[in-house]
Amino acid sequence: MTAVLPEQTGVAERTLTYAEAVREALAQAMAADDRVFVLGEDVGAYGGAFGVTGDLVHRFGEERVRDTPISELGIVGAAVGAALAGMRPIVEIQFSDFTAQAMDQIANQAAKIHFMLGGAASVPMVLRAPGGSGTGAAAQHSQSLEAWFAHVPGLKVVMPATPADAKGLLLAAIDDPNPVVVLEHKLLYKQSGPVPEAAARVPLGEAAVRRAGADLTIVATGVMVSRSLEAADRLAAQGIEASVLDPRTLVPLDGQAIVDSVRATGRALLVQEAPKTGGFMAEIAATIAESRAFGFLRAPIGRLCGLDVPIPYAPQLERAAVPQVDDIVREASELVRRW
Amino acid sequence: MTAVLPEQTGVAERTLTYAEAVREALAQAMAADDRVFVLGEDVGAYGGAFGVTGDLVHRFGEERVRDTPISELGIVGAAVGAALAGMRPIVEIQFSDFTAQAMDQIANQAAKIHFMLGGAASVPMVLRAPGGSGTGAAAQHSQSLEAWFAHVPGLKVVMPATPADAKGLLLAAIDDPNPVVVLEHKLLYKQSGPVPEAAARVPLGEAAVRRAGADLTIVATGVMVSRSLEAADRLAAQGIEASVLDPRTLVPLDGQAIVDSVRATGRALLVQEAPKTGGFMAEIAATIAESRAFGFLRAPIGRLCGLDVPIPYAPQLERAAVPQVDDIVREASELVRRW
Amino acid sequence: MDLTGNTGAARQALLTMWTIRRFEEAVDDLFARGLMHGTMHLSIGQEAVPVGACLALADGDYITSTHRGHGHCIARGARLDAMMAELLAKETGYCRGRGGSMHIADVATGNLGANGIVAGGVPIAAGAGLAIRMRGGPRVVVSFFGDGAVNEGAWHEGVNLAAIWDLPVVFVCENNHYGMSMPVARAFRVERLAERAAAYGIPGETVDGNDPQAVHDAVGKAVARARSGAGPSFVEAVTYRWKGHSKSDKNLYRTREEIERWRERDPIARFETRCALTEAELAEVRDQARDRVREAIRIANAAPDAAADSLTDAVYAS
Amino acid sequence: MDLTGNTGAARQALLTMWTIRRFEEAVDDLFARGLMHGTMHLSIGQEAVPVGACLALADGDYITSTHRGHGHCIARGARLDAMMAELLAKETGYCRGRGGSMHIADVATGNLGANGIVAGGVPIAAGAGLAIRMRGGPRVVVSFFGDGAVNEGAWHEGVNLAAIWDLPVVFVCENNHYGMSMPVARAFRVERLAERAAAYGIPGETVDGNDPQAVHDAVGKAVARARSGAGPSFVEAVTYRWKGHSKSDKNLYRTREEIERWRERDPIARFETRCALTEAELAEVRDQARDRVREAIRIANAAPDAAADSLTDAVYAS
Ligand SMILES: Cc1ncc(C[n+]2csc(CCOP(=O)(O)OP(=O)(O)O)c2C)c(N)n1
Ligand SMILES: Cc1ncc(C[n+]2csc(CCOP(=O)(O)OP(=O)(O)O)c2C)c(N)n1
Ligand SMILES: [Mg+2]
Ligand SMILES: [Mg+2]
Repeated sequence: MTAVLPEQTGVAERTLTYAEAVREALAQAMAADDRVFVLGEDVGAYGGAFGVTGDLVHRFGEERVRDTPISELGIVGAAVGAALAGMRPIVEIQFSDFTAQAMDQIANQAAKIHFMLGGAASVPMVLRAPGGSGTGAAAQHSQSLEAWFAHVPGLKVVMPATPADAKGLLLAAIDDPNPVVVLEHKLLYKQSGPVPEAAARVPLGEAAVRRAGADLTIVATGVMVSRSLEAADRLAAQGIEASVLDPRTLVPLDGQAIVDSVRATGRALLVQEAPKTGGFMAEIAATIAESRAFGFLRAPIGRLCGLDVPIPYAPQLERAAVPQVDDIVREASELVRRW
Repeated sequence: MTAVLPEQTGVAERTLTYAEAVREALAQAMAADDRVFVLGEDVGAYGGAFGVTGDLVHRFGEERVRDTPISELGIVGAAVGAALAGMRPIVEIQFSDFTAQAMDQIANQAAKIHFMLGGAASVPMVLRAPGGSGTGAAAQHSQSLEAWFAHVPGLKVVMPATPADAKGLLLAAIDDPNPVVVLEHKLLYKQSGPVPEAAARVPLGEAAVRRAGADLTIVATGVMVSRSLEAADRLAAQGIEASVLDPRTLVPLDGQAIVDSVRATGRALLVQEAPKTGGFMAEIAATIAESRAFGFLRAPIGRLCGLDVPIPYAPQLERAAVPQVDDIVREASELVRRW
Repeated sequence: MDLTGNTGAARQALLTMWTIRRFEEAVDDLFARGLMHGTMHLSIGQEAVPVGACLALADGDYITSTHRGHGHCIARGARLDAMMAELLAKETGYCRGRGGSMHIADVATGNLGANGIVAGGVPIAAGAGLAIRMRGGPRVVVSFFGDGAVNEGAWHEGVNLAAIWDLPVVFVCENNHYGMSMPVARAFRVERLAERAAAYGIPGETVDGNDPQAVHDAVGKAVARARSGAGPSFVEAVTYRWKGHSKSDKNLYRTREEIERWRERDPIARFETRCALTEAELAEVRDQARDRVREAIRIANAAPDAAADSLTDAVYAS
Repeated sequence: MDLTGNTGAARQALLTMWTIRRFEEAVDDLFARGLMHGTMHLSIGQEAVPVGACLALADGDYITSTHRGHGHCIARGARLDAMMAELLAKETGYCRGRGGSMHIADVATGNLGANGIVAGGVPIAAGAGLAIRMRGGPRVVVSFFGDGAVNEGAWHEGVNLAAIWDLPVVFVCENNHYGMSMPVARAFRVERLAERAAAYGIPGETVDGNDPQAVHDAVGKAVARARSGAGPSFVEAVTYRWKGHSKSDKNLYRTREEIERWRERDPIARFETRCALTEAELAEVRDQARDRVREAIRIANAAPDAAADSLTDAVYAS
């Protein structure tokens, strides 16, 4: 387990937004390797639905920053074929909700080909897609679908929560010889943070301890990481010290880091934006409950998740549908005080 | 929680196979309600890829037992539209793996329309699809995808494990005003059991205690129910008495029944065929770990699941990829002896 | 129906076009002033298509709509106040504030819903057509979608189902030249999207989508065909969207001149010069549209916000 | 290339057709005797399509194949023993026993894989074509699929991508009249599936799929076009499957007479009567095919079973 905190990396950094960090990773990967290219709807002149690809088409041309028709299944399939034939495609799906259109190529093709062919071929590709609510885009444009992908053997699944990770994890995903699904978060695109100038990789499979504390372990993903950190500050004011752990990659999962932390604190609060039932935090709860940490648990394992509802349009309803900082503070302090 | 054991129902029964039980439910529902119809690939003259629809086309005609082209997304979409316009469609997808093709209509349309439209419309439809391995059909024809559907608010998810439930749960699913995904199991189609003659519903959301025992609770779904019962018999010979609990519906889940049982036995072994990571048994583990049963747990919560691999073709590999009776016996006795 | 010569029809067509225009201008303004949230896809410049098409429909007919669906909803006869309330996230909105612009629907007028998924409504329309066929009776479905939708697998599958089963569906393509930033010329290797109809063995026709009469004639013919049991048709209405695709659009993929050229072909202004209404009548229609939209805003603003208390209850029908 | 007149070519075409036939007869027999498991989709009766098509390809070209893929794999030059070993679930099989018939692939001969998903290979073929375009060079891709695949969204999207980007892909439809039990006449509202090519602005041609020369000529022309950079084509080869769709097929959807009529149009027997080989040469080719298949079975049977020990290691590439 590695805590990649800025002061530890010792490399030149600037402040970038999360979206800029993604763009920089794309640019550095394309500059370094001719096989790398980007394809997706409106990634060219438009610069991407969330502005992530920005000006890349002007720097790398229309062949390598390739606008596609609205055909998610075809686009992902084309990436699979291009990867099989020696390229390193990076697909952007405008909203992660539209991976539903491409699920066959993602889960039945990309994920399985290496195994089904007995190792004779591999599918080195990256699928980037923004998930999450908070923009008023309603039920078909706001889902957090990481649990779908994490349940498909053959895929790796990445959820960067900071600009530095958005860059470093994406570079690692591009290097990886397997299909990697990178789930970005819409609300994070405009958040800023220090990002190394160099094309430094953040290895897949290593959690980050974003904050250390002895009273409970908060495990959070995506936009819930920064909300949990904010909650942890408020909890500290109440005398509760929380560890905040960001798995960063769901597959491979750094279960060790989670189990170690929960063993030390005796309490776990698992925070995700996705609906509770069948979400990835269930997997983390199960991982803890079957682990060496079991005997050290002082409280039931708490889950604080999105409600089991489609994301509503109205802002007040949308907020109520997913955990907010207040909710995290409340659940965490109850967990500590009651047990 | 209801234990629907044959002797308790007190209604006329015969022995039918699981496939015949499904067919009988379809026939009774179509006979009772003009709005009910079946559509899918090869459901007509061919009788269904697994023979489930059999001779229904001769009884109800080609309009109501409707062969479709190979277009899963279109078929499910057509069911959504027909349901919105007053019909009660039942879609058969030949292998549950091909729900990947239709995921947009399942998850983004059918599941969400009632909510998105503020309740102004509903989508009463059933999607039947066989899952599971054991037939040598390899990675794209053997998946157990219940976790995907259970994570989509708006869907109900049913996994019948006996012929009686195959009929009774399907009838309840057809009655339901919501989209219901019924995941049948290929290996069960030819298994026989008592089935009521009447069109008796098995309500959604009630688990069945298939066996009662004081030493541990085995929770199992699909084909793992009968394997767990076989394992429980062998465990009994070793002096270990297992409860075997079949949730029957994942959404809505009878969490109460599970928690009550685990509270009584103090030990839980959760058995599923699907790959472990992100499978539905993680949700059940999390449900237990956050519940009133927590304080009664005498052992870590055990999960015995499919390996995190695509299903291989070779029979010995295929067997190794998912839990067998021996594995259940081994895990259960270890859980009881060690803790 | 003669929309230009018949003054009643002309008034109705014009009033509906103006209502759509004014409604969307109001939405644009509310959005710019931060009084509306989310994202909005405006159909300003495309009003002739929904108006011409929906005038060919009768009570009990269905439509499926798109992310750019305000026009369809209005043209089908929805209440403006309930629409505006929805966009303002009010409890009195058509979707109780749960759906917003991308899911707006007035089921009472047969609108099965806007759809945030490109081409998502196409197989749904086929299914509604199937229900009509199985129930019997003369009803039809009009499925609206954009040019971009025509490259989705859902479109292909939905159109084919309707074609092989002779379902009473009219597929109406609003070809506004772009799918977001992707020009039709780059996304297709055919000149006219209507050429794709032949692949499904159904009639295809391309018409001037800025002329409500042309749209009405083509859709009317297709509706008559569908009602008679002869199966689906494809009508391509060529038009243009004046505004950006959505709020994130910087218009980097098209020129000012192009937009200007199309503004000169304003479907409303052209219709006003062609139709049989007098200048006074025109002014009256314009005022009426303006007043209707103002009134809708007033009613919607006064309504209570959508209530968060019953969120989970609203997921399943019972 | 003249496949009938040129004795070398004739020998090659015939040997490959016989090899596919004998291979699949052997598979059918092993299956019936319980020595092979899973399910099998046999292409007996359709051998002229892969043979005619693959003779138009060169080293470095790719193919994507289908659930009915033994013929494609053999025609592209795969080793019979490694194929047979795969079907017998042996460690020496092409997929180490992990894939079986539906995922058989010989990557060395450019076969990117059979596919258990109808139309699954079509967008993959477009992607391989895109890789070729981006890398440069004269390589092409042939994508095989059945008539049933043509109604999948994946097919529509894959063909359109290849078309708009002028990718070097030849789409070869093995129209064997049925998608499982669904007759082409009920699944389509067009006479010939090649009519669909026009929807994507690419050439489409229908040929006799029981004549390797006809297939070869059409695919050869399309390959030349693709190599020249002019983009994709669609070739529909009309043929017939003699055996059931798979093992579960009771042939309830077609008549004995129909099957008999098509057996009389056996692509191999017809080719034998037409080609320039003598009766002695024909006999030699037949013996050779038989011997190759026997030898493959012998080698495969002797190989070790697929090993379950390294299952989880095999999921990810490293
Ligand atoms: C399946 C899917 N893919 C992508 C999007 C994002 N998106 C929304 S509208 C749009 C463009 C649609 O173009 P067109 O169908 O021509 O309709 P128009 O916006 O021009 O009215 C895109 C790409 C989406 N909503 N759904
Ligand atoms: C996406 C998908 N849907 C359905 C199936 C089940 N299935 C396998 S082969 C087949 C028929 C395919 O027909 P066609 O494409 O004509 O090929 P053929 O079998 O005739 O060679 C079907 C329905 C599948 N494998 N994949
Ligand atoms: Mg458009
Ligand atoms: Mg076929």
